[in-house]
Amino acid sequence: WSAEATIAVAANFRQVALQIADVIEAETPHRYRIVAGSTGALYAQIRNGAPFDVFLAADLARPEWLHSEGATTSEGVLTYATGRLAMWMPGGDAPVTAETLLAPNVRRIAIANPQLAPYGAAAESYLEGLGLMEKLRSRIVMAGNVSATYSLVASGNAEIGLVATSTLREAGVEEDAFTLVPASAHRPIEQGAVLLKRAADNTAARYWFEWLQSPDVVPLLKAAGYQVPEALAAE
Amino acid sequence: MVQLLVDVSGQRGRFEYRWQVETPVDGVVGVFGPNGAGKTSLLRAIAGLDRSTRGRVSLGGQIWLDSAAGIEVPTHRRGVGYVFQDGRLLPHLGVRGNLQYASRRAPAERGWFEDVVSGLDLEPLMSRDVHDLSGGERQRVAIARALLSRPALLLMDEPLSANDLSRRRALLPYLRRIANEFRIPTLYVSHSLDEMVALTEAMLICREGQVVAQGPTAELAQRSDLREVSDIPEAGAALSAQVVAIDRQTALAELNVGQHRFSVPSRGLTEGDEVRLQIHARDVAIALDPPSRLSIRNVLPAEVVNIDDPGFGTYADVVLDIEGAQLRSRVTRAAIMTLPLTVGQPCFALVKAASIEEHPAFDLH
Amino acid sequence: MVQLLVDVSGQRGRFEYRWQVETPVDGVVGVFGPNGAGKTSLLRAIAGLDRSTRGRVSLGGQIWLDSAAGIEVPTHRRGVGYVFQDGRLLPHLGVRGNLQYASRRAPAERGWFEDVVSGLDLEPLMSRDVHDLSGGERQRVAIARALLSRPALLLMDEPLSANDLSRRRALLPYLRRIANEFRIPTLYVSHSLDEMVALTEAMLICREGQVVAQGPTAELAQRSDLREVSDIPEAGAALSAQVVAIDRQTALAELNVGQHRFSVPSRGLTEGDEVRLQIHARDVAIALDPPSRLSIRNVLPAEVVNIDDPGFGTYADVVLDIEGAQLRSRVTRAAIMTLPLTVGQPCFALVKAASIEEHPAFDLH
Amino acid sequence: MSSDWEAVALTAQLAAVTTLLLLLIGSPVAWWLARSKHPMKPLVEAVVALPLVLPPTVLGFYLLVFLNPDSVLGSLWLQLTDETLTFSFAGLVVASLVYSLPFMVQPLQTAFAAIGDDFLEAAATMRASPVDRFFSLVLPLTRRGYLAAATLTFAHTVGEFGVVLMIGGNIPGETRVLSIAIFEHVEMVNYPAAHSLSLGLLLFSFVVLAVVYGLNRRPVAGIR
Amino acid sequence: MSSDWEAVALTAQLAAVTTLLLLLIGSPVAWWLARSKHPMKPLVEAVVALPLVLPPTVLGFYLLVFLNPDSVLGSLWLQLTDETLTFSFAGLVVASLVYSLPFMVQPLQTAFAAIGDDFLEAAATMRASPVDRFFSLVLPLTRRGYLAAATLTFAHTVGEFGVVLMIGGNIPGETRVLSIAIFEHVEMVNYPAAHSLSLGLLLFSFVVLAVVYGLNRRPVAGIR
Ligand SMILES: Nc1ncnc2c1ncn2[C@@H]1O[C@H](COP(=O)(O)OP(=O)(O)OP(=O)(O)O)[C@@H](O)[C@H]1O
Ligand SMILES: Nc1ncnc2c1ncn2[C@@H]1O[C@H](COP(=O)(O)OP(=O)(O)OP(=O)(O)O)[C@@H](O)[C@H]1O
Ligand SMILES: [Mg+2]
Ligand SMILES: [Mg+2]
Repeated sequence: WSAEATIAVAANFRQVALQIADVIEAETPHRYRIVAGSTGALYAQIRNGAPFDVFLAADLARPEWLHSEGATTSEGVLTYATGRLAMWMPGGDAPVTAETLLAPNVRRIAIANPQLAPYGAAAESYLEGLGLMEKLRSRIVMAGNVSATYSLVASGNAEIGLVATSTLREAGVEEDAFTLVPASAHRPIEQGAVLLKRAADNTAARYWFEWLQSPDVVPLLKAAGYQVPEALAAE
Repeated sequence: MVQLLVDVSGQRGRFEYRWQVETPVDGVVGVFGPNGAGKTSLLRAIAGLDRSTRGRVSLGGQIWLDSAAGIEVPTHRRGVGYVFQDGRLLPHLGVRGNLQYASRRAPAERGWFEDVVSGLDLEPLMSRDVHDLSGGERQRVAIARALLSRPALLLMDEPLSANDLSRRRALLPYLRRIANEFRIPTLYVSHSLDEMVALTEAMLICREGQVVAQGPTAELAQRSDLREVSDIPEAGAALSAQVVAIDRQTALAELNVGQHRFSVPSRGLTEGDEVRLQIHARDVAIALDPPSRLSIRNVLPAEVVNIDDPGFGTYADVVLDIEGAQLRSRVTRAAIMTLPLTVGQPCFALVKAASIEEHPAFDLH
Repeated sequence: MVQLLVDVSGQRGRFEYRWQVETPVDGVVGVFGPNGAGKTSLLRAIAGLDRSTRGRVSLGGQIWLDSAAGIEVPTHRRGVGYVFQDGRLLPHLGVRGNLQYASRRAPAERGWFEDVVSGLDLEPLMSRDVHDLSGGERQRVAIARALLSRPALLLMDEPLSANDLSRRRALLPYLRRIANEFRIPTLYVSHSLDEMVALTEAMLICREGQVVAQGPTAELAQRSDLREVSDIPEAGAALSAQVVAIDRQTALAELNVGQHRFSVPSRGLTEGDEVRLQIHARDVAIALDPPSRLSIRNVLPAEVVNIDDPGFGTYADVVLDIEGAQLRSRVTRAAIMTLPLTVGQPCFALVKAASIEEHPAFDLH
Repeated sequence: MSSDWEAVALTAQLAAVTTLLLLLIGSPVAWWLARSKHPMKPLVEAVVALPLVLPPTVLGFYLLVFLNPDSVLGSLWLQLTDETLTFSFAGLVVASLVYSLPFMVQPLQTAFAAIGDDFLEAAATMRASPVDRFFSLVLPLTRRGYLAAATLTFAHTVGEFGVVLMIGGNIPGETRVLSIAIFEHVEMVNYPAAHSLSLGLLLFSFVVLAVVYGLNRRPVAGIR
Repeated sequence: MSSDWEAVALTAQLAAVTTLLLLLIGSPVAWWLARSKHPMKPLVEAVVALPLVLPPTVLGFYLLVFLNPDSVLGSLWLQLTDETLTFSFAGLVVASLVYSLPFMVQPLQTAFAAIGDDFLEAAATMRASPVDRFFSLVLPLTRRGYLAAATLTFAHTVGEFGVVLMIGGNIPGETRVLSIAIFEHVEMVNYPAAHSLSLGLLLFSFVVLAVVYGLNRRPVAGIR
């Protein structure tokens, strides 16, 4: 019953997807191709007949649209991971706080584009919740996605970044160099997955989709800096 | 002998032309006319380089253009060779490359390449870049290139204008031999009457986009009404002659022109040679008494058959009959009055040996 | 009167030159020599167009090149006008544009533009595209352009080669007037001895990258040892003369050359004019008896001072003394033997009127 | 890293195929544009330049729409080859052709326009047919223009990734080209890998370009 | 939508400034490349072409590193203007200059190389200095090349967004250019907005290009 499947994955989750593929390929004869891209691009490609079997998006909206457009199987949208926002200030000694954002030596604050990236929307909601958005507007620079946000800070062009924890982990940034933003203080960054219609009879795709809901995925998510979905966390 | 027929009209900018030519092209046909008369335009129309040309052009049985029948053979299939007034050597090829460009696309003929190269003295230039040539050298390469394409019709636009006199003298007989021996019908544009007489049997005279006269060179060179049109500096005669004797010591050759004896330099001549004599009217003087002890060699009894006196200006032309052949003499009107000269008067024509130019068939080897 | 000094060497490809010229440039200086002699290269070296040239070039007090002192004035600051052998009209400008390109960058002079345009017959061409010109028209525009830049030194490379004879005859006196009246020192390259004699006072003769002779045109045209070098077709004499009388009816002018009388066509001449006479050796015949009733007008008593007999070939040159002035006559060696001619012998020189060419100052208006 | 090598090979292949095809397509287009006096010419010129002004991802998006299996072109391709045009190497080539067209056409047009009729006429009088003239005269005289056009096209195809990413879908071994691989390394904040791959690409390109230009140093005689 | 208009204005400004500056910078570079026989020439040519081969985002990433406030250039700029070079219009211009350089230089070089020494020499004998010759002779003769170069540069600057996205920080009215705006609409699956903006851009570009090419139709006399 071996099969092959192509997994379309939001760029920020590519690393984890590769790890998952390694695990599954080791224990089953299934084979996987990981195709990474921006969620918007992958969505457009799927609508135009891309040969993808599973779609792991960076948000819930796009999978839900696909579902309502009838492009998915009856399983519907699965929230497979929840992102964690972090404030990162390289070389800053104390944990970064709301005050740090206002410090005069902070010229630029990098966030992801709220229109494009859930992390951006989360960062915006966090700053608005603090009531700082207006004060900081002139300091804020926006990057196209989470990794570009990281780049702005890493290259010294922004002093502080509101970035994805997963990116910081991937880059191997020391744990004490950044501060996690409490999940309650920002809009949740829920990432949805769907099984696409063309994969209805693809055992490898189904296996992958089910594996995402098994406890085996938990350590991988945690290590990568994601919050485990409620359904799994409860177990 | 092929027949060239041109009956076309068209225009280039404000210049309008209407060419009507029908002539056998046996050897070289001259194209003569003042600057801006349209000589270049005529050649272009024949070559098919001017797309606006309408009418008919044919060479021998080959129809090149027949606008009424919708026939228009493109230039590259007409097989015309063209020596452009402005050279146009291909800049990315050297001298050898330019020559090979032509010869590779032409029907093969053994030894032809070497013949042309040596005939035009091009050996020392073969490995040159075309940009490094002097003006005269460039023209010679252009001529060679056109010859090497072994055309059905050769069009030459002032091909010798940048060459010095001695070179021109050497090249003229060569071109003549090419045209005769290889039977390449040729149209030859030049501003030099000497070149015309030396090279051509027939001539077209152009003015303002039209052919205003056409006929044997010898005849046209006589017609004084064409002088102004054609910018022929002075009329004269072009006569055929035969070498009857050679005097080695004085390097003179005795020629028969009809019944008459002429002596000319013997260089390159051998007994029996057919040559052409060019006698400018200005090189013929007239004496009423038989001259004695004079350096002028050729003194011939003659009769005045016509006096071409314009009635004003310095000169008049006197047409002399020498036992049937005609010779023109340009003298001052003052001389006609004081000698005096009248029609029917017997006299002596004095033709300076040095002013007889012979053009024997030139041997390449 | 400015002094032109050229003492340079250099090379173009395998062609090496070593020019040494030191001459006053009063009016027009001719540059004569066979194809490939380096005439164009000389002009380029003077204009500063050849960056490899080393040595010294100066005009009057102006030093243009002094490699030893590290001086090299770039072309655009030398103020040289150049008529290129290949025209080089700027393709993006029309005829008027080309002329204005030159005149706008030149020191202003009222009426100069109009003078040049009408002097070269350019009015009908003014609004033309340079690509639409005939070969001769293009050359005239190139000449005008060079004149309009009002250069300190004018360099002309075969400027009339594509022009027909009547045009050439009209332009020569014009160019002469330009050089004389506007005092533009000029170097003039040509293959035509007629042009040289008509236009130049002095001449440089080039061969293989060197100036092999330099001096007054009249003198150089006499030297038979230069004939082969210079490709001067035949030597002759260039004499200065003055108009003493005009006969309206016969349209002849009486000239004084030293003590002698010559009659020449009167066209364009007025009493008192200074003119230059060109007498080709081949147009001078010799009689031992005084000729009677002959159409040749100019018969002068003379004495044989030298016989330039090469000992072979058809011709020899006889140098005649006519009361101090020297004239050459080219006759057959046969004639020298049969007359016979010897040094010291009294005789008569016969100069055909028609072969005397006069070039009066030409009036532009 | 082996997948990076795959990407390198794929990129080289894509750029080479695209450049070759565009040489064939672009030459006649540029020739027509350089020589024609047709009233439609400016419009055609504008159309040829248009792919330049759209952001690559957007261009990619529209190509995606026009080439998908339900589109005219896409379905035709599907019938012919039994493969979709999008998400395949063939699709990448089509997309590259579109977005690199101006880089081929513009320099060629400039070069063609600089050749006077004079030499073409001279060649015609030596029996050279139009095709012959093109290869024996136009091509050598526009060598410099062809070099510029091919370089720009090749390099632009190597460097472009917005379009390719969109229409190719980043499928390893099939449509995952070098630029995407580097982009991914940057995305995954794997900077060392991105650096070394970029440096490799730069060095390689530099050497290739320098060699190409070096070979071209011998000036075309007379066309200095 | 007003922010889209802002983006349009900004884009036009950026493209215009970049094209103008590159005309100034590119002309002497291209001239030197076309005329020089210096042994280093092929290397310089290769360097000029390099920005082409890097994917824009990667190029943007490196520019980010080279222009940051601690870098030589970035800190100099900060001292002079009290603004950071990145995230500013000036930074966008610098980046655009780098990535559009080859589009300016290559067509110009081709055009310059086609001008023979003959006409330059003729102009020099009419007292035209080198600068004068450039403006009175070279410029008109290479009009077609300048047109190609300016079009490619302008269009490429309008279309590029990878670099701009990276280095600009997407600040409305300062660095949020049109390409980013369209990109955003596509990403947000706001297709109608993306379509209308793209269509507007296309139509506008088409009209501008057609007019430019139309004006250029009068052939340069003799350079056909
Ligand atoms: N493309 C053109 N557009 C407009 N006028 C032209 C064009 N080509 C030639 N002419 C004009 O047509 C006339 C004839 O030109 P053509 O070149 O045929 O003369 P030509 O007899 O060869 O003169 P030349 O002896 O000076 O070479 C000239 O007045 C010329 O200016
Ligand atoms: N750039 C060059 N490289 C190599 N050789 C050259 C170069 N330019 C000229 N020559 C050669 O130098 C010699 C002199 O050339 P130049 O053009 O000065 O002769 P010229 O006296 O003007 O001849 P013409 O009367 O034919 O115009 C010729 O043999 C020519 O082939
Ligand atoms: Mg002509
Ligand atoms: Mg010369």
